[in-house]
Amino acid sequence: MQNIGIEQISLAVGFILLLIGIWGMLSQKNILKIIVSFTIFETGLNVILVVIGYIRNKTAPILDTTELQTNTAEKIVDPIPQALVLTSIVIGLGVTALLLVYALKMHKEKKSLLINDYKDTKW
Amino acid sequence: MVDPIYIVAVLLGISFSLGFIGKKSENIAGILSLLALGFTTLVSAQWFYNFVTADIETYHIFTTAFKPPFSINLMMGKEEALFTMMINAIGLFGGLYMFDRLKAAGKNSFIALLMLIMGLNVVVMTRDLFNLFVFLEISSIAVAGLIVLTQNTKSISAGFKFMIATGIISGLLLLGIAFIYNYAGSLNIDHILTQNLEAAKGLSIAIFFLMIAIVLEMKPFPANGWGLDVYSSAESGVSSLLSSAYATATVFVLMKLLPFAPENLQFLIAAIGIITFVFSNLMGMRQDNPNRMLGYSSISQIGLLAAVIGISSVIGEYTYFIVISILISHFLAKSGLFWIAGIVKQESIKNWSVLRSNKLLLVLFGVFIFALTGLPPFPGFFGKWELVMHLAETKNFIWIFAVLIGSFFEVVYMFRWLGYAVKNDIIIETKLKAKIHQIIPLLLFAAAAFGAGYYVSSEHPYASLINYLPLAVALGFAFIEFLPVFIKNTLAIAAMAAYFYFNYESYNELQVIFAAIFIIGGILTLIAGYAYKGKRQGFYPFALMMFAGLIGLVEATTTLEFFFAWELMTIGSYFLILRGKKSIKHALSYILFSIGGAYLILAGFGLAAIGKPDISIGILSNIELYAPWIFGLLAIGFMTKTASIGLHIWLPGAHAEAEADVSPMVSAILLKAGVFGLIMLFLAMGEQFIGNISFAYILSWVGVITALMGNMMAAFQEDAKRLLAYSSIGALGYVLFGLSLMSHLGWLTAISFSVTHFMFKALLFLAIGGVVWRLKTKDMYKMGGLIKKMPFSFISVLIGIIVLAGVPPLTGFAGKWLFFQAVVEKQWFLQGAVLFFSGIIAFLYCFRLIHSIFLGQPKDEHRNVKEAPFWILVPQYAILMVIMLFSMLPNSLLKPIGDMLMPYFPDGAITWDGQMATTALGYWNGKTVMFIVVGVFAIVFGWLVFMNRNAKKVKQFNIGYAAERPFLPETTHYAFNFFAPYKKAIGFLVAPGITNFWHRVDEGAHSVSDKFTKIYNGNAQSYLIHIVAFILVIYLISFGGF
Amino acid sequence: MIWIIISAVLGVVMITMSVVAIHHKKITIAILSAGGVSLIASILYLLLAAPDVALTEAAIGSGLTTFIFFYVLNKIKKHKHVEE
Amino acid sequence: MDPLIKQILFALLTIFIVLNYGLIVQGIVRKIGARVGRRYGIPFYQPYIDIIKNYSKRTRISHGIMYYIAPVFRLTGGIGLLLFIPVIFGNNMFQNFSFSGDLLLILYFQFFGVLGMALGAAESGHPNSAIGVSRGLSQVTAYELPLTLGVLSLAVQYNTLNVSEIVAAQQGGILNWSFFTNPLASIALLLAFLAAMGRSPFDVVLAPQEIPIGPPTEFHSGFLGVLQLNRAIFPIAKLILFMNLLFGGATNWGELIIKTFFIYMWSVFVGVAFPRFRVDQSVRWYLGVPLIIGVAAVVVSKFF
Amino acid sequence: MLRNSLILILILGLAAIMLSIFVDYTPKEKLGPVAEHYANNGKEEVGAANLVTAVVVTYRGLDTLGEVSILFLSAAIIGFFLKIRNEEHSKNQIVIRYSEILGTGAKILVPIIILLGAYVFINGHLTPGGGFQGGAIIASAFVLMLIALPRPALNHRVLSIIESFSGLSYVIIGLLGVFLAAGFLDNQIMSLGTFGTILSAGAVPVIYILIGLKVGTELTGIIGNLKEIQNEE
Repeated sequence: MQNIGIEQISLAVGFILLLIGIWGMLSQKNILKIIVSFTIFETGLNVILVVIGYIRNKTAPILDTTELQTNTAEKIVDPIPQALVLTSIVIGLGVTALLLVYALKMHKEKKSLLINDYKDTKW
Repeated sequence: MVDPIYIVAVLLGISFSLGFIGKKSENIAGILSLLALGFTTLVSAQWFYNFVTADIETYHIFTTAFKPPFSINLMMGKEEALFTMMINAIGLFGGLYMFDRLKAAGKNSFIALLMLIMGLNVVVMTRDLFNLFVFLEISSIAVAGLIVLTQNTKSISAGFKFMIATGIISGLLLLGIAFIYNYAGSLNIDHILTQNLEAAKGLSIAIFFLMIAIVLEMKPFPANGWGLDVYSSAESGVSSLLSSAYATATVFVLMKLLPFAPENLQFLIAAIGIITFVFSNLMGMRQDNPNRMLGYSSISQIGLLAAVIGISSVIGEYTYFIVISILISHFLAKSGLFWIAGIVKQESIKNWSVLRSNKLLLVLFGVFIFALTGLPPFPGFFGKWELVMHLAETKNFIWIFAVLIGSFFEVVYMFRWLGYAVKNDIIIETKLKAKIHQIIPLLLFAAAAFGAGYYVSSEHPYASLINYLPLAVALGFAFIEFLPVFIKNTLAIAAMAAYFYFNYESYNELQVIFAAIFIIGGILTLIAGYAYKGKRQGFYPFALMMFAGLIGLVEATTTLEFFFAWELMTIGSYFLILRGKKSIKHALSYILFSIGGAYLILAGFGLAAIGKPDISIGILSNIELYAPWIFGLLAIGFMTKTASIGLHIWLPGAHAEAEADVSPMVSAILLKAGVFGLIMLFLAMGEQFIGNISFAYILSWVGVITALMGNMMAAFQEDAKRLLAYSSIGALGYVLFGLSLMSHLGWLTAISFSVTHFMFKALLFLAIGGVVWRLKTKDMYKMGGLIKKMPFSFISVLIGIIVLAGVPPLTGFAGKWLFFQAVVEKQWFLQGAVLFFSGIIAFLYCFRLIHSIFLGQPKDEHRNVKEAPFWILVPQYAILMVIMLFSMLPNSLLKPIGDMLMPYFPDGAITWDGQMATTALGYWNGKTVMFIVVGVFAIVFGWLVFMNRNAKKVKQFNIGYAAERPFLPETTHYAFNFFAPYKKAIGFLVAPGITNFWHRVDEGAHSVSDKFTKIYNGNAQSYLIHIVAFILVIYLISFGGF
Repeated sequence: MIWIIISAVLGVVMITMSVVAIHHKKITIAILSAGGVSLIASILYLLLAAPDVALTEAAIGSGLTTFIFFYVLNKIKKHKHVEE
Repeated sequence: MDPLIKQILFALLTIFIVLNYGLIVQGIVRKIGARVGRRYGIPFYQPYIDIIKNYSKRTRISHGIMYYIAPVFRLTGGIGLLLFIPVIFGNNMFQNFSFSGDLLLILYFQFFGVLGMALGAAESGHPNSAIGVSRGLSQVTAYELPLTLGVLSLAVQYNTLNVSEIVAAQQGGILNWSFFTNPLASIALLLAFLAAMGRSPFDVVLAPQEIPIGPPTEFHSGFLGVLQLNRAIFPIAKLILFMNLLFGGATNWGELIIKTFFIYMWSVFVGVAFPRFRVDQSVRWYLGVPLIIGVAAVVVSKFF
Repeated sequence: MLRNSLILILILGLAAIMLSIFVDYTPKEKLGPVAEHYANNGKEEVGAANLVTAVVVTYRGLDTLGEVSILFLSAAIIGFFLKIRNEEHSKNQIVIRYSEILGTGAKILVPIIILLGAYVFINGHLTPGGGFQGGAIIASAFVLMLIALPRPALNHRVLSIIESFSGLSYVIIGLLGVFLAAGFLDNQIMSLGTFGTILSAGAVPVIYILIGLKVGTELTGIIGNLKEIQNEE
């Protein structure tokens, strides 16, 4: 138990969210639900990314106090994954928005949100 | 040189500035975008040029003030320069091609295009993992946007499938990158690779996710339904971007990231690639929609590249060469084909006959198909060659098989498509018009395909030896297509004559003999071409290409040259055959058998080169490993061209449906290419054994059965040209048998018979071609009594069949006589008897040919036919004179051949005493036989004339007909099913078992193809399941458990 | 220790909400739950010493994304409405 | 005397002897046939009468050039064949022109006349001619197979294709004949010989009853005369060939006449005893038993 | 049902893989080599108090440029995706009732929220937040406007000019780095200033302002496009 910390829990949560997201994408028939699942998948990913940067008992990488400005490397968590997550979130927004517009357009075409109705191209 | 960062900056800057432009100014937006792409293309082209010519050092682009790994850096090396050049070029020309479509969609669509190209540029150049992820994401979003350039249910749902699939894939990619960072503490590729990381399970899984995501981006079978749907439903221009630009970048990424993967994962990737290659091509066979078919083809090509990259550790330094040459072919050809598909706009390839209304597009289409299928002189040819050579060198034989079978499937559907375009009889009454901005990219890419072929071959140590002159002449004829036949024909004859004149002295005897058959024979048949009126477009370039290939075979000093020439000949002849009536099916089976055979030859050459320092033809005579295999592969390969039994089904249709002067070309001349190959093979490798049985012995039976079956089938044909075609099969069986005797006499027979066969078959095909020319029918029972209308043709046919049947005193008997001397000497009596039997059967069809056409009662509708065209008769009589010469003086033909054979087979030669030929067993004097026969004939004839001096000629109809007058010529001319009793007796022997066999193979392949395509059920979720299942399966294979 | 418990609770809530998001029949509830997952994730980020990420997730992940969802949903419903 | 001219004169002599012998044998055989059928039959010199009658006919019509020269082909084939076969063993002059080719030349030269005849018949424009040709060619292919196998077997046995040498090897006693030394080949050859002679049961080609005499239907007068000359020479040439191959040849004309007559009788007896085959039947028959015997002959002579 | 069990098996398989990663994961004790460099030298090299910002804008500036491009691209695609067919549909307007109170509230709130957003991105190099967060906040102000006001005066032209301007400026600043400083996107084209003040970290605040403007206008554009198509039917 000594080693269990917030990072393991968060990592587990991240993985579980990831899996739930994939589960939803694979099993839900409603296109909007699939997109919802996709956002959950993304959230899970982001959580995992942040966890990777986390180091126990260290502060955020913002050097707003002079105390932090010396020997910084021993006092802060890793800023790089955070930067990556930032990017990832924004990308997620772009993709989600586009997916939603796709859903909208698909609904316009067939008046259906069921993914099974969109099998015009196959084989 | 311009810093490559400007590629990124300019593309981004321009796309950002498009917002300044008002709504109505799409033209300006478009032109700006194209200018930007033009600039970037120039930049990367400049780098590439400098890398090639000046051998400069790799250039590193650092962002910000810090060196990697602390900041993102890009790299511009030779590979990067080439890949970005390709990507920028497709961006530029694809944009130009789609200009009006993009314009109609608004300026934002230009943004998507620019972003796509920008993203891919960075993907190629970057050395940072996360940066790679971001720009890959940009590119895939841009593709998702471009997909809906045409908005319909199909494209929108396909775009959705694409987005959701790439969403999961890039999520997993990010997961992999995240954990790689976790273990390595860095995102810089080079930095990570230089660290000695501890082997941790988590790290290997992370690397697995990284690699598998890249592999998934390449759309591996079966997790690629989403990609296929995009290909089949997006705008053609967009599909071309996806196939050429996007896929090119992913190939590069795989190359870049490969060092991450452990050895077993690399092989796994290669296995995935090759499976994708085979299965996508297999499934491509059942496609009817051109775009979807191209999609399958794209996926397969990328799979092949993935395979090559995956086994790069095995192939070694040549990986780059192979990848580049295959990729460039794919890149240029696939873009071109997609673009053409976008102009044609037909949902079914059967309707592509509409392409005929635009000759330029048709030509371009052909060029791209050839480039795609890896035929010379395009770069893919050299790539495939090198690939097979290296796979053989490293003894990966299953891989060779997979590569070749996959390529073969591709050939099947590509050439079916080409056939439909050139010949299908569905008439669509629209004139295809391509806009100038669509034509320019097509023209440039087609030209680039040739240029790339030249470039790639110049990079190759052996390919640079290839003599391109004949090919260049042939292609040159494509530019003078507007001239009338007369001029072009004269030029062609002059070119060939000049080539022979200037080169024949450098040939050895064997080469001279075959060069003479090929070139002098070619000139003779070309003379008949004067009979054609107009321009005869599309004939001369291909005819000359075929002859270029044939002469290339004779001149080849390396196996590569030989194979190059072989393929060239195949292409040329394919088009000649395709020119015929109803040729579509036959041309397809011809090209399939030819290419199948060519692949066997390729594999054989590959095996032969194992452990050899070079690839000269001479290595065949010095084989230690796999000799029987090599022999078998090459022999079967050559036998597809000689149409030996089992591999013959392409021939009758192909030869019969061809034009009057093409039939003799393909039948009398082209088949000899296979003979030449076999001779070369036998000379180099001698006798080979499987177990205790000699290959030669097996081939002797193949030859004998071919002769028997060919002749027997000929006897039952109603179609005159088909009859001759089957007869050619039979004749080549004789040649094969003669060669397999492996003795002086056997070879003398085979080679002299090759010459004789050329003469009589050219004679007969020309004569019958002339008849068909006038009568417009090939069915013999519809002819009859033409001797009075076409006496000159009749004489040709008469002499032709006497030679064919081998009746003394004409030169055909020389062949028969030699055969049996050789058979008795070798003591292969059973074969000899069957051969004799089949020789007798030749009488059946010979008689039928002359009887049904020229003798008997003339038909009413042929009252007014004229003699065959003068120019078709000219070569016939030239040949006739040679036949008479050889008949009188057989040693003028046989002696040189015998002398030529002395070094190889010193024993058992013929001794000549004047015209008296003597062997250990028998003797024959052609001259005295001739004199005796002519003498007796003259006396008897004189006697008859004397007795019947007052004979009176009557009308044909005036016959004693059981006291009745015959009613109609039709009922009086006994010609249909002429050998009915014979058929009743032994017709069962010629039941179309082999044809049925191949039909079943064909159907089988297609139904398997059909089964597999069913996994692509169109449901986005099923595709996701495929992806996840794919990942799991590969994971389990790679890790052997969880 | 307290942080462990808090994070565990947050995690459980997130997982529950995400299951709800996927399995609830009403799409609005699903969207809201997904937004909720995002929102709680941003709290988790704070715990993980990532205020920047937390801010971003809150503003973009739970805010704007949810909003766009509703916009589209609204639009789709209107389609249906027009249909009927 | 110039040896060539001498040779030609002897060749003419050979032809003359064979022609007369052939005509007489023809007459005799027909007489025998009639007697077996309990008819009176023709006089043995009837063939001479026929030929003279044909040449003296007044009406002579031609159907075209091939028609005109077909009999020439036919007779050239017959005479040529005769000239290429060594007739009397040991006599240089009656070797005729056999120096110009071996057994293979002889086998193939048979077809010269056949082909020419077929062409002429075809040009006559009579359907019966064409039918006859169709049947004839079909049957030829069938019996050639055992024939070839037999010949090959002999070639193995004597290791030569030179007819004279084959005959030479059979000298010195009746048991040296191939007929006894190589019985299988002999049977194959003799069976093939039946059809080669064109007699019943293999006479459907001419089929005298149904289709007026097959290929030569339209030939008459002088044309038919030439054909009849050939009909006298050609069978005898074949007989001589078989005699040479199987029965030790002949050292003088008397021996030749006796031997060939008996060989001829073989086909006559079979012909009288068996009814006619249809073409498909005869083809199948030849591809049955005779073929097997032929194969056996080759195998035996090759391996034993 | 078969399908669902298949999916379950797949998910369990994936879960097993994830579990392997999870088991292998050991919490970090110290920073990795690159991060350590940033921590120790970030202050001197970039001059931004917020190290995340330093990484986002400078060290990994190219990523951020890509990120901006993604949003831009999405907005552009949504733009032409939604508009292409608009002309085909009849423009039957559906009148939506708007609340008067909400409208008034919004009118007051919007400027404040915009100010907040501006604050967030201007101080991006000092405090948590930055261009993206600020941009998102600005966008939410416009969202509020869109919901609350019947005919919001959203001028697409102005939006797109701002967007283009900020994007182009970003690229130009990046290129200035090539000319004036050490490389593309180098922030030292301007002096690093005093650490911890607004005018520090060289070009970082400028870039973040541009990003903020750009993200804000892009997100607004996306929503505006969605809104427009709504209005037209």
